[in-house]
Amino acid sequence: MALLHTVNKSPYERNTLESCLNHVQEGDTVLLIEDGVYAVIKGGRAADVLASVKGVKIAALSADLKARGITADKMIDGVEVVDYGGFVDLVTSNDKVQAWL
Amino acid sequence: MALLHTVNKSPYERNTLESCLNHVQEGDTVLLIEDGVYAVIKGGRAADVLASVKGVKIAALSADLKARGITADKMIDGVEVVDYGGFVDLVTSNDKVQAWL
Amino acid sequence: MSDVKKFLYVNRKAPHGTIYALESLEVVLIGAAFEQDVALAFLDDGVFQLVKGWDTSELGAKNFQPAYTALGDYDVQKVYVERESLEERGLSEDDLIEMTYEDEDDDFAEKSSIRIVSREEMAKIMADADVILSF
Amino acid sequence: MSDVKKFLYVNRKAPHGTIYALESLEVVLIGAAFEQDVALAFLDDGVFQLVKGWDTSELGAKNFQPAYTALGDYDVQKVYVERESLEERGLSEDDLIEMTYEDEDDDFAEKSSIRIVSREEMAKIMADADVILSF
Amino acid sequence: MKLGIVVLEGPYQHEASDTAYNFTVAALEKGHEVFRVFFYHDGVNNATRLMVPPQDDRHIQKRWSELAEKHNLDLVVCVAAAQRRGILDEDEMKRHGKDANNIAPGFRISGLGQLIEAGIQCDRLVFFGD
Amino acid sequence: MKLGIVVLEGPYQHEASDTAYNFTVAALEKGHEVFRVFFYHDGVNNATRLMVPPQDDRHIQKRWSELAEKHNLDLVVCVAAAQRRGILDEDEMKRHGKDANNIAPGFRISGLGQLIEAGIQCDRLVFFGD
Repeated sequence: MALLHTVNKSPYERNTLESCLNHVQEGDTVLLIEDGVYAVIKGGRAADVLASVKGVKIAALSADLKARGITADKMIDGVEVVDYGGFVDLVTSNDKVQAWL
Repeated sequence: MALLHTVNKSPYERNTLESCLNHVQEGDTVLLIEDGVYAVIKGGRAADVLASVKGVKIAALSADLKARGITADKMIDGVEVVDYGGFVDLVTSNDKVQAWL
Repeated sequence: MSDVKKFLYVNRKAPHGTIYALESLEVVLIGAAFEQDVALAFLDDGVFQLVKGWDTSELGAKNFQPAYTALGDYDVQKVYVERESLEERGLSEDDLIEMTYEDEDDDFAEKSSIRIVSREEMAKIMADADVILSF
Repeated sequence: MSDVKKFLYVNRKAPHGTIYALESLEVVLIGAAFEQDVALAFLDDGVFQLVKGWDTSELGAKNFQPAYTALGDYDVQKVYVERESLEERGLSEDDLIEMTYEDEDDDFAEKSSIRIVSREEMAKIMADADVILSF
Repeated sequence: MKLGIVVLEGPYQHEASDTAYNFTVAALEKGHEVFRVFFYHDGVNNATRLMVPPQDDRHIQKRWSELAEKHNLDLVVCVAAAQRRGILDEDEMKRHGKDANNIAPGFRISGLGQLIEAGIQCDRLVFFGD
Repeated sequence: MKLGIVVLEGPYQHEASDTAYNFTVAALEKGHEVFRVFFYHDGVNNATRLMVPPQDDRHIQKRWSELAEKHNLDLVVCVAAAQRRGILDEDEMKRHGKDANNIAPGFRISGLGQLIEAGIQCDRLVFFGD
């Protein structure tokens, strides 16, 4: 019963990512969208939090990364970049979706 | 040049109160409104943050406290409760207002 | 598709500041008519939705707290509240409204719908749902 | 009332996620015609508004980054960016767009409008303004 | 798969409305069935035909209406949320004695039961909000 | 004192709109002059006369309109923000070839200069938003 968790808030503004990571289970996927993608910036405080998560796939939406100028060289390792089609695939390949609004 | 700072976000959801408190100066006033009033609950983590502030007046809007069931006995000491008229007085008695949206 | 699905309403936002709490509750009330397996989860600022003693007269908005209390009449029997979320906010179960239902299997005894659960249990509750409605 | 007032635009929100950044910028552009003393402050997630290299084509929204660069043409010369906000987010001045103005008092030399300031200085900048427009 | 999509925020103010649209387009391109898009909370404001965005920007209502026409999508606006916020079709206009309506082609106003039904019928329900 | 008030969020969705209203009432009761209430971002959605809230709830548009009439308040809706979101008066309706308008009595549509002017003219400017 794997879950797709979407996080659309900046980890520097809200507790959303933190709360999500406190509730993920092994095998789940966390997809960062909208302002949620700011979590992947190398050297940022939120990146440390992300990097400490084990057994969970972390993905980020390419449209939102690009819109914010977050290029590959600015990102931490271990984050899979997906386009909207990849977002759809994550929705269908997991059993359900929890949106951390 | 005293400033009135309004904070309308829950300190458990956003960094707004923290950022505000990092920018207040002695003689300023912080007015908690809307979900910002949750910061005054005794025993809550945010209350410790509020209690550590020195030289700054802390006020909270009565309409928002009441709507949320935060009665006087649940509040930390040192918070002045004001009604909307008191909010107006704080606006006019300070030189300007910074809304921490 | 005629099977009963497990619907989980996840409530993470404080009441009044935004309409998320109120309009989520309206879905629960309508959804109760659909004979699904319904559960409500309150975590993060969502736990503030259940703090008792609202008085919205000075604010000038509608007090929708009675609707939570009425959920038992709509056969909502499972209300999960996260302990860690309460504790961080200086709250305990005593601060919450009473929510009850009549247990058909126990001579219609009135029982509390509220179940305080740990963060770990909350994660399992989410994992166990068929459909999550996130507000 | 004909005196010049110090207008400070305080930007604390990330771009794209909400319209606050874009519609705040539109106020600055219009406000530039009013001959007041204008300064912009970027702190907290507001610093993300100045990160260079936006490409909004895949998102399908308008790229309004060029308008920030054009602020110099509107005689906006003071853009304060909080150092602590940058650092927490893994950013430095090198990650930001260039914002320049022509200094009338120095033979129209092109100078950077961006001034990286400490949190303490930012607090003083707020205290020193006459009117704060908060977005 | 059969997908249900829920939009809780209005156009331009929040990106949620854009993400939901882009997700819907991608789902259709992948050959999935979009059973329903349900507009709730401020999401109902996506459905006004009166919006006039700047010419160099996207037209959020039009692109939903066009997508609905092309793929025969069911775009449902919650009636209670719509009434509160002033989104009306002709029936609602008459019923409440108003002198104008503003709903765009391709959207229909209905009850919250349509959201529950989507939850029952769909393989996946995806929420977009603030 | 002369006060300017800015509302950045729409009705019902956010409390900002309520707080701004209650603040305005209190300021008038205290004898202050409210120079202008400026509606921007989703705040423009407070100005639609098409809203039909539940009967046991407040009517956010009506109470602004009534307050404006009683105190001769200047309620200004930003034209650019209003166009994006589908808030139109009769002039705007004609100009953009739309078939309906929805602005409520007591509100007028104008430019962002009105906000700057409020900043210049007022002793205090107070923002309400998300």
